[in-house]
Amino acid sequence: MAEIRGLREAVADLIRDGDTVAMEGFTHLIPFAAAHEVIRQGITDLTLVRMTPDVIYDQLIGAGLARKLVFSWGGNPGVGSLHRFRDAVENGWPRPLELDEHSHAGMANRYAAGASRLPFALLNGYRGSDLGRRTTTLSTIDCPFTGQELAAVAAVNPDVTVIHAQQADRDGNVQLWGLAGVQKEAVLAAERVLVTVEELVEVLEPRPGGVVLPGWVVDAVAWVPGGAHPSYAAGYSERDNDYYREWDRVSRDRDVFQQWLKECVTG
Amino acid sequence: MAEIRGLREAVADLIRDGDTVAMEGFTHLIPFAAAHEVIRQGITDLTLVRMTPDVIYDQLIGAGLARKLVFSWGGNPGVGSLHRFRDAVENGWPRPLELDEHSHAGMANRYAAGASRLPFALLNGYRGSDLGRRTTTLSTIDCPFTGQELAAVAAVNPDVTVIHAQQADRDGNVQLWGLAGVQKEAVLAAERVLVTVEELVEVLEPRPGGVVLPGWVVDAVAWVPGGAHPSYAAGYSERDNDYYREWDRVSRDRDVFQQWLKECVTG
Amino acid sequence: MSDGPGRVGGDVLMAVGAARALVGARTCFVGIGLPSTAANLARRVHNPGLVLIYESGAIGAKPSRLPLSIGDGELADTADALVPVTEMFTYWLQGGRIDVGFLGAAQLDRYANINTTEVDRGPGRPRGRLPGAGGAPEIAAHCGEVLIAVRHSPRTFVERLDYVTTLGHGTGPGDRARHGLRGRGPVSVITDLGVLRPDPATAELILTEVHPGVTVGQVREATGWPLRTADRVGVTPPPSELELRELNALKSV
Amino acid sequence: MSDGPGRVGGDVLMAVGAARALVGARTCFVGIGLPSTAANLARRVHNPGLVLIYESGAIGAKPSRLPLSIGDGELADTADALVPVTEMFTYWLQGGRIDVGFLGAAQLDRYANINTTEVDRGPGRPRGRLPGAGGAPEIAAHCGEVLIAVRHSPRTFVERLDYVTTLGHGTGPGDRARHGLRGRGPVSVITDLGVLRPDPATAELILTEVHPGVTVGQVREATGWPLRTADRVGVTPPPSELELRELNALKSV
Repeated sequence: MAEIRGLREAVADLIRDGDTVAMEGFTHLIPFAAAHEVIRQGITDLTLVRMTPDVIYDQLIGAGLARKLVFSWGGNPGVGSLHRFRDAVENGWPRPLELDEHSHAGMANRYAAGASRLPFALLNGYRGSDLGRRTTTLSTIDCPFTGQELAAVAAVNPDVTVIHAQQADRDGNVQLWGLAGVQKEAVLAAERVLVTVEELVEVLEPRPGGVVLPGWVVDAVAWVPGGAHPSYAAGYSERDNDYYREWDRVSRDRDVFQQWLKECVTG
Repeated sequence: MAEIRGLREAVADLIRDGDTVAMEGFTHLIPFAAAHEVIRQGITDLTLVRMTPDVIYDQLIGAGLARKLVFSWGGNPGVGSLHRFRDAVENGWPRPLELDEHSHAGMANRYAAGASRLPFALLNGYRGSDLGRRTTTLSTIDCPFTGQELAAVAAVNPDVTVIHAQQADRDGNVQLWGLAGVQKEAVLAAERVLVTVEELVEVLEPRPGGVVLPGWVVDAVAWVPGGAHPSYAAGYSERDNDYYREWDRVSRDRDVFQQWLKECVTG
Repeated sequence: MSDGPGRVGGDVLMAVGAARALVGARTCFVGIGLPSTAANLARRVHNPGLVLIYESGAIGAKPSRLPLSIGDGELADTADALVPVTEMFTYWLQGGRIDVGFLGAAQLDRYANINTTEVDRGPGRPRGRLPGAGGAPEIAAHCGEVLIAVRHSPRTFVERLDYVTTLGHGTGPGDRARHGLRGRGPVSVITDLGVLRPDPATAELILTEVHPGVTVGQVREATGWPLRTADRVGVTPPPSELELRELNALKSV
Repeated sequence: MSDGPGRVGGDVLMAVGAARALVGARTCFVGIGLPSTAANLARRVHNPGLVLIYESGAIGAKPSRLPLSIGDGELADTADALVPVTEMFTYWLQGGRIDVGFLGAAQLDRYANINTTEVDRGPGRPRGRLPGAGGAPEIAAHCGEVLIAVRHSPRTFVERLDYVTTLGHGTGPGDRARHGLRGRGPVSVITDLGVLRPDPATAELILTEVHPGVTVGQVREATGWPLRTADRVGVTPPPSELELRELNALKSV
């Protein structure tokens, strides 16, 4: 059953060195505040899982906390490169970054398999792509009925999934709405779950498009208004597109990045 | 793009002798009116697909229109047996009924595979059950990563899926809410789609729990208020439990059933 | 057993017994009929936090009256979350999220394997057709544990199933593990005469409790195999006032 | 090409050309950047019924301004339906529900195979890391047809890809069928200089149209393989007043 806890305490308790961590949210509801808390606590050697690493993982990678990245599209959406991600991959700075790289369809299916507690998922994908040459989590399988060859992708089961949602009630039941991404799958695939929320409410009113996660699949809820900034929480905030654009400048240079880290996160 | 049509015309146009037909709705939103129209038009040699055949397929089977039944639980919920189904299976009356029988989990996955245009779906199921001994649509497959043996079920792709929903707009966009069953999967797995609705509205207002099917995945929408009776449409009607109880008496005897057919459907 | 005045009916004893077995559960997968009665009774009397999950897609349903079908509107109206049926079976049931599953049976053998598909009615007669599997094979596979509620009769408690719809303990100890089944499987069979549980050593169902006024001999007579009993067969406490009152309230609303 | 006064910029020509290619489509899978611009322009000018589908889960989005990211709030607010990302890729994309997909490319070869993963930057330098696959491999596989929009340069239009992220026409005629790919694959490559289409006989991209004022020689120079041309290379009609006005309106809101 979810406990309502402070962010610092919840992160310290649920996320450990060496964990496989998924912080999900497809552009919308990205749990930046929790990631910054991970940076402040210096939780390291993480395997980071996310369809779109986005600025949130660029920050964790730049901070030297990531050993491996499991992903499908590593850019700054609408802006360009993720420079910390590139620097780690191309130059091993501040440390080498192992990659397990898939397509979006493959990653979405990997989470779904994880949530379903199946060891793998099937999809019609990856045909003719070099993606399969470097990963051990992609294989093929023949349909026992038609003989058709399909792609098989290994399940993803994070040690911890962290998401940001709009609301939780006092029992830790969570509701998010708007673009729902793969959050439900990432939560249900994980061993432990932390949810940061914009608001604690007495009663969750069902919403159109609302995704409800019962408190008994969540370990901790932390009240962190604005915890998705610079991404957004529909109904609470707008996406800070300027931050995303400015990140291109901040992240391009190692020194500027480190200064940002000190000033805006660890300082 | 969905056309708004009369029920008689839509059924005549979309459902043909020999078709594989899914009429879905998990207790809620069962498209009885469309099934009765099928009986009136005498469309026959059907392969009927439904997780829970329910009274709706008991009626079609009793009317002699079904060649085969693909299903996972064939009872009258909360009441007892489906007598027309039993009579067809046990005694071949009014004609023999071929069975392709699965578990609920298997059937749900078969629809999902159909909607995903995959030839089969994986699940962890059927272990130790005799179900696999009589069907050609269940097999096993080994995980290429862990070696674990899993069940493989063949996709279901109906020629026609018929569902009942609460609302459609003039463009044939459909919204249903409440218990959503496997309707979305059954619709997206099918070649042709007919939706009967309680109400035609100018604008579909998004609802909590609402499932929206865009008009471009639907062939025809027919305005049939009460078209789910004796099942129900949340927000429009209550389940007619007395009808389900009374069906036990009506369906138990061949003559009483045939009289019912004449009086209530074909007459 | 009759339901005459002053006597407690078999279905009541089964419902009350099953409800008591839910004291420690967080989540329960509920079918219609007796399981729904028992689970709702448990929520009212023993375990107010019990989360009722109906395969129709309602998670955390809190019906005020007993639904006739698993798809009744009140289940949806009172649920914490509604999910599509595909998701219910993949993420929630197969995902191992459910502590206790409830099953009925047309036939049951000594290893708590279940037939709900068809029965042999003797030479010259077609096999009797039953509803079939429904959610049972995967409920028995994936729930943390399974309760079976069924009326006691030699036609139901049989030496050999006519069809294995759902695996309980298979052929005995270790067979669930050999099949790769995660949950503990059937942990008790609650009948109108008493309670049977698998012997930890052999996985065979043995009589551990009788209901008040029932003798071990009566249960043996109603069982189609040579029923073994626990060293000490207990007696279930009779339904309390509260249990009976709440059960009536559920049914009469 | 410069964007100086009186001249039409390359991105505008690409957006306008891509929008025109959507005249007959019912549904379009939209990525951010130029594809989103083109698809929204098409909806405003050529094809008001065009259904825009964003991989973030928005079906039938009708943004009034161009979103910076595929997850912008306005996409959700204006959509006919929102679906989870898993469902988007399984039921909708893999389900074959989408007529036209849009792709960009860091490198493209003569068979319209695409690299968006990494580029060789020469000896002594690590390979340059790009964003990766995203939705592209399955967009190219499952959409009815694929449009590619990319600026023309010999670094982009290469003899040989450094990495095959996404299969276009593979090694030539019949290769998509051999891979079991359902859709027609790339049907046109719209650049700032003109339009290339696969030769029906060889599946090799050939120049079929140039933009006004562009010569075939200029296109050849900007292409890293010996570019073949159609028997008659047409000239694309210049952007109309309406196209330019609506494009500006989309960008300036």
